[in-house]
Amino acid sequence: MSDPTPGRMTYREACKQAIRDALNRDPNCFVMGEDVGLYGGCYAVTKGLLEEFGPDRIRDTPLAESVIAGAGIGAAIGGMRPIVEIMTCNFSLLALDQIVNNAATIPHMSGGQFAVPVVIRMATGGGRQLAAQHSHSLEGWYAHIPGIKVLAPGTVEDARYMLAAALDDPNPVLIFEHVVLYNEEGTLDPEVTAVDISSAKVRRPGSDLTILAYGGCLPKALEAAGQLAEAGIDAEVVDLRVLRPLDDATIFASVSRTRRCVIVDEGWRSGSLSAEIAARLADDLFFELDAPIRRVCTREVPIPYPAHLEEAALPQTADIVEAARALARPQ
Amino acid sequence: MSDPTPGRMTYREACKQAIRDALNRDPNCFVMGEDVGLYGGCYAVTKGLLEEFGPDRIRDTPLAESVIAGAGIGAAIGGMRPIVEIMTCNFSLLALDQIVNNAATIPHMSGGQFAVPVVIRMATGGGRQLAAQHSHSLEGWYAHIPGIKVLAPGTVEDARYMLAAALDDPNPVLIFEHVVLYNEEGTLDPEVTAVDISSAKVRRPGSDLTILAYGGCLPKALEAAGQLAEAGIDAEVVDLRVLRPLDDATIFASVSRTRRCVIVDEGWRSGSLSAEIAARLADDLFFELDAPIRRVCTREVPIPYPAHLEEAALPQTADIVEAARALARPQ
Amino acid sequence: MTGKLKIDKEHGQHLFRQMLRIRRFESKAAELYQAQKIRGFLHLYDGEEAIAVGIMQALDERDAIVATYREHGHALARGIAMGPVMAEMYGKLEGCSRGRGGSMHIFDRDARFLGGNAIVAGGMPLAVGTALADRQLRPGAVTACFFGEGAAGEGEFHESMNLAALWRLPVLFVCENNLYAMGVPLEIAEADTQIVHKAQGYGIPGEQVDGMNPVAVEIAAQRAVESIREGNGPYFLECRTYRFRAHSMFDSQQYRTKEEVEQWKERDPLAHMQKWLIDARLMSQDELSEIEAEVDAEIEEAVAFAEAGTWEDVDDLERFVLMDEVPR
Amino acid sequence: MTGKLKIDKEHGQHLFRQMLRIRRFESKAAELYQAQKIRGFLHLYDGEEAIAVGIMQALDERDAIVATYREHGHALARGIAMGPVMAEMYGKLEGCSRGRGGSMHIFDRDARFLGGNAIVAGGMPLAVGTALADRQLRPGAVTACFFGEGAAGEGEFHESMNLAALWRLPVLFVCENNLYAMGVPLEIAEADTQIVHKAQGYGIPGEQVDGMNPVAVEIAAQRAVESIREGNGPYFLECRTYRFRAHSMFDSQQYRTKEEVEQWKERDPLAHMQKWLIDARLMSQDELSEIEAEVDAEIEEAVAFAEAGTWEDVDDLERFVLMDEVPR
Ligand SMILES: Cc1ncc(C[n+]2csc(CCOP(=O)(O)OP(=O)(O)O)c2C)c(N)n1
Ligand SMILES: Cc1ncc(C[n+]2csc(CCOP(=O)(O)OP(=O)(O)O)c2C)c(N)n1
Ligand SMILES: [Mg+2]
Ligand SMILES: [Mg+2]
Repeated sequence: MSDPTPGRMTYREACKQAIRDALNRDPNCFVMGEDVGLYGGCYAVTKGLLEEFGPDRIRDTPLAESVIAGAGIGAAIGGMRPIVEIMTCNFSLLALDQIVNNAATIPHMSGGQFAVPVVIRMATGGGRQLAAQHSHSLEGWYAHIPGIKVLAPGTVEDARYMLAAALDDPNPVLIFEHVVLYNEEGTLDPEVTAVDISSAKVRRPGSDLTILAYGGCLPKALEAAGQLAEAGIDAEVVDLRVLRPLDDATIFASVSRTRRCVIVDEGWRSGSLSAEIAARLADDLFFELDAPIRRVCTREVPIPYPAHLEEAALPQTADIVEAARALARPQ
Repeated sequence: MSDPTPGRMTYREACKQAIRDALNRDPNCFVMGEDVGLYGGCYAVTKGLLEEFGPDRIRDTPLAESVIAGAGIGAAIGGMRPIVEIMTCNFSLLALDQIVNNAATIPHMSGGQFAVPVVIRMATGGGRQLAAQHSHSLEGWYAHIPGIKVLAPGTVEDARYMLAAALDDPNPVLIFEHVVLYNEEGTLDPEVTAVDISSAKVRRPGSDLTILAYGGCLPKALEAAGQLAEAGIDAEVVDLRVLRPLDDATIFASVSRTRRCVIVDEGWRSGSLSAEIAARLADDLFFELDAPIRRVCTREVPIPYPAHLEEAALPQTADIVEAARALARPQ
Repeated sequence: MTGKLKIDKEHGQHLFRQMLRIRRFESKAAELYQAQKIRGFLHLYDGEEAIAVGIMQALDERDAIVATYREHGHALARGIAMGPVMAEMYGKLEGCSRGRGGSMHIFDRDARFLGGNAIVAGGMPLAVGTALADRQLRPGAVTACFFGEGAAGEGEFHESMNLAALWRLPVLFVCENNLYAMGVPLEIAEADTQIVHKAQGYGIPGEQVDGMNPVAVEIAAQRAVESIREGNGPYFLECRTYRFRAHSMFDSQQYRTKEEVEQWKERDPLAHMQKWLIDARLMSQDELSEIEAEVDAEIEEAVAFAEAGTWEDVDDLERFVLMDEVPR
Repeated sequence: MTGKLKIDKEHGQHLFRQMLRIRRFESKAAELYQAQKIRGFLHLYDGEEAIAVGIMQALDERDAIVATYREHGHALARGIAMGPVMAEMYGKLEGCSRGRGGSMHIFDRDARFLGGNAIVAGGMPLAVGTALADRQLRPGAVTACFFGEGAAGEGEFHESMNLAALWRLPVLFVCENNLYAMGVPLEIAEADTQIVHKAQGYGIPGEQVDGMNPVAVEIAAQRAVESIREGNGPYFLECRTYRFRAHSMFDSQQYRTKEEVEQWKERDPLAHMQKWLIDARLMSQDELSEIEAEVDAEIEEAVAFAEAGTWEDVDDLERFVLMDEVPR
């Protein structure tokens, strides 16, 4: 935040401002998670907030993902608005029972008597050479579960404003922040003070094909679109933003216009969210597609540590460009 | 097993015989899990085996899914061939860290130094009015994870012989047994004494369209094919059997012949395995399909208790018939 | 049956009536299960009634309850009307969870009854959370969290106890130690079979209580709740008990002997309470008959209510998967 | 530095050399991290060397080791050659895990070194499993399972301890209690900060050991391993220690004071051992210089080995996702 441009900040700073705002706005809102306090957050998102808000609002927990998530869910049922931080989605596997069997079921199973307005933030994704147990992209996997909403802010603006919308939502909302985005910078539009958490968004209009992407792959998709433009291919980039429920309307509108589509997804290819989108498109736009849908996903391996192998495993800009070119100019 | 027909038995009995065989064949094979011993297994699969093999081979555990799975994984690394029973896949959420972060990663991450030849069996599926926390179908979800194999025996034959193949496999293999199948009867072909765990299988040949199904939905698919036959539609039913890795060859061969496909999947529709298959078909058979692929999946709700609502939530024979008819005779 | 609590006629009869309501309600439920009016899993509480009834005496309106799949007794003792509980087990719209949860998932917002949870130990983290909310929003309120001794095996048990202890949260942990988790006897499931020791390992005050005696349970619960309301953090009660029936309706009970069951039945809390009240002249035979008749009538009415109930419209299947607002 | 163990010149110098190897190896690693030769997360063991070195003295070939992401010290003390460990941190094919695991995932089949596990407490269930296998296949073998005190918060810790205790499995649990889990001081993470109590809650014999003293650790480990090999089931050592450096390379250490770090540095196991050996005339200045020179040479060679290493072919990316056979 030493940058002089007004509204210019990192994704990390945007996340922090969002949390600060939420805490100032609602006395029943608090943060809990591993190392959110004294350490300042594993990715420094909550740095300084303990000093600012004290230990009742910024709660350092033991290492115990299940009770962290579960207590957040219980506190939400009890009337609070917890912002739970699960340090990274890799550890969220330990909290899954609480999320799937409690957060996602209680409103429906109780016949609508109880809402679970909890927000669970987690870091996600690879690209930092953290190897197989620390590089999962599980947001698409969570998007399979009815009863929760799944968000993937891919821009500084979304990092800044999605949290407020998530806290206003009466449902459990999971927010996945991609680890490679924290240092990305962007400039906030002073006109915008809120975002919705229901729609996908066209980040770059185009007419030749649609690239669907989200989170950590969004910058890669935009970069790919830039390279494609140089090659005379006008790609539209749609930021999915909300992974559950998917905004079919925006997605379909774009693809039915361009009639060609590349989906970029950092999940492992088989059973990734990209498959769901491809299946929907192939179904609803069966007679409108001019070419098969292409998916650029993570290779089906535990992510390896060395840079060259990790790079080969994860979706890269070049892969997107290649997939798009193959589509746009069929052999 | 009081049935006089030779080779005629229930799916449950087939599971048990498979386990008995495995224990007799290999002294390093043992069973561990909740209530597998004194109680005889939550679904009575292991009934009598404690008496037969003793408590070192049939190990009752505390309620502690994570260490049950993890100890099985460790024992496999140590040279044993454990058959781990996680009572139902609903509880496997508590064991997910061990499965995803250890079983699935260690062979690759160690550079091939260690294999994890563990077999994890679990009951899956709905249809018994057990409500939202006890009716999950998570096999398709697990099929997203590289490093494991996922099986779904849908016939008595597969229940009888898949286990041996799984134990012979050097990789972690998850076997999902559908709760509604345990009482189903079938007759074993005396000629067959083994099955593979790599291929899908045509259970009913047909020419007008392909119905892909597995596990608890296989009988429904076959029933639907019967009803369709009466209406003059000749449906081929392909049993997926192996959910990871998928047998594309068999699936594609069938669909490229019939040019129409219905996929039946008890997972929630969004992000289900059916989406992956639909995406692959739409991609590889883009120019061969005569109609959009239809998916018959579970509605996106926590499964409710009352029979009429549960029935409405889960895929039913009538839904398959309807989807197939709409495909086979396009308006 | 003695204790520091003075049991007058009214209170004695109240405890007895509550236990009787549960016993007979469940006996009816078992019958209805055979008749296939109730489906799915059905876990009965016979023999354990003194615990739910005893604990509830110490709680009041502001308090919350988190229970397991074996929770009909808790729901009735908490004061949820029998009709909606029975209708829930039928799966009728008039059930307390619109019929969607069934036997294992009784919820009641007005009673702060936060479910029936069918995952062993799965309610414990939740209870820690409601207690955290209550400390800020409802000072003095307690969350009573019930679970079986089988839950002690699960990691979630420990994580919950530790957090509750660390943050001194107002949770009353009630372990219903009936010696078996399905067919697993405690000795083969826990290295240390004194569950209360685990609480003490987190510095949580704990007691072992005779779970076959509602008065003993009530006394302990009053002490525990008082301590919690004073801000001393969680409290743990291990109530030693026994279930007279099978784990659920699918259980051939190979894992225990008939003799053991019979021995425990001699300690039947209901029979003892009845005898004690009559011997102590706190209840006459006529009063007993009257209570029995009233309970039977209540059950009959509940069954009629459930029978007369309606099925939720299939078109509403997806309602409440996502909520439109937080109910207040 | 005393104990029941008789420390002769050779053994004393051995312990010293092992600790020095780790200290200097890691100091080199930190340098290489700055130079971006090593990437990802890097967790150093400075200050804690006495534990890995002390424990390994009690183990032999048949035993297995399960460690955490902070495991370079364990790998070296176990006897894995420095070259492959360094090459692993470079991500080179010649690394002990083909370079795929990096710093957090050192595996070595010959040494029965079952990883570097980057999930807190995630190795514990695994260790219970290898111990179960060993009891049948390698009687007398022990699995030594290392973890930080932070692991005690996780449910998996408890599930593992309970099962190991119940089944009397040959596991040596070694808690490296360095008082912090990342930035979380033990007091705010555990209701009872004596981690050893948790073991005792499962009836597992446990001791608190001075983790800054390799001889004390070795003595305790010998006692523990003897007990385990005799078939008495698991044993728990809580080694009190401190890490001199940051948690990983991204850590501004706001959570502790410089004074605290300095105080602990006065107890540096390496400096103390050196002084003691020299004072007791078990090591001369010349011998010290020689050891230092040898260690430096070993490190230099390891770095050269890593530098000369090759990158795994990208075409092999998917190799071993599924195995073709169980390696023997
Ligand atoms: C996590 C989990 N594992 C297993 C089960 C299956 N199950 C249901 S009840 C039960 C026994 C629980 O025993 P206990 O906690 O002692 O309670 P009790 O039934 O005796 O009241 C088991 C194993 C479950 N519901 N949840
Ligand atoms: C399940 C899980 N939660 C969180 C983390 C992130 N994390 C990595 S190391 C660490 C601290 C662990 O502390 P401790 O167990 O005391 O070991 P130490 O690092 O002090 O050696 C944390 C929280 C993780 N790796 N795994
Ligand atoms: Mg019990
Ligand atoms: Mg530590």
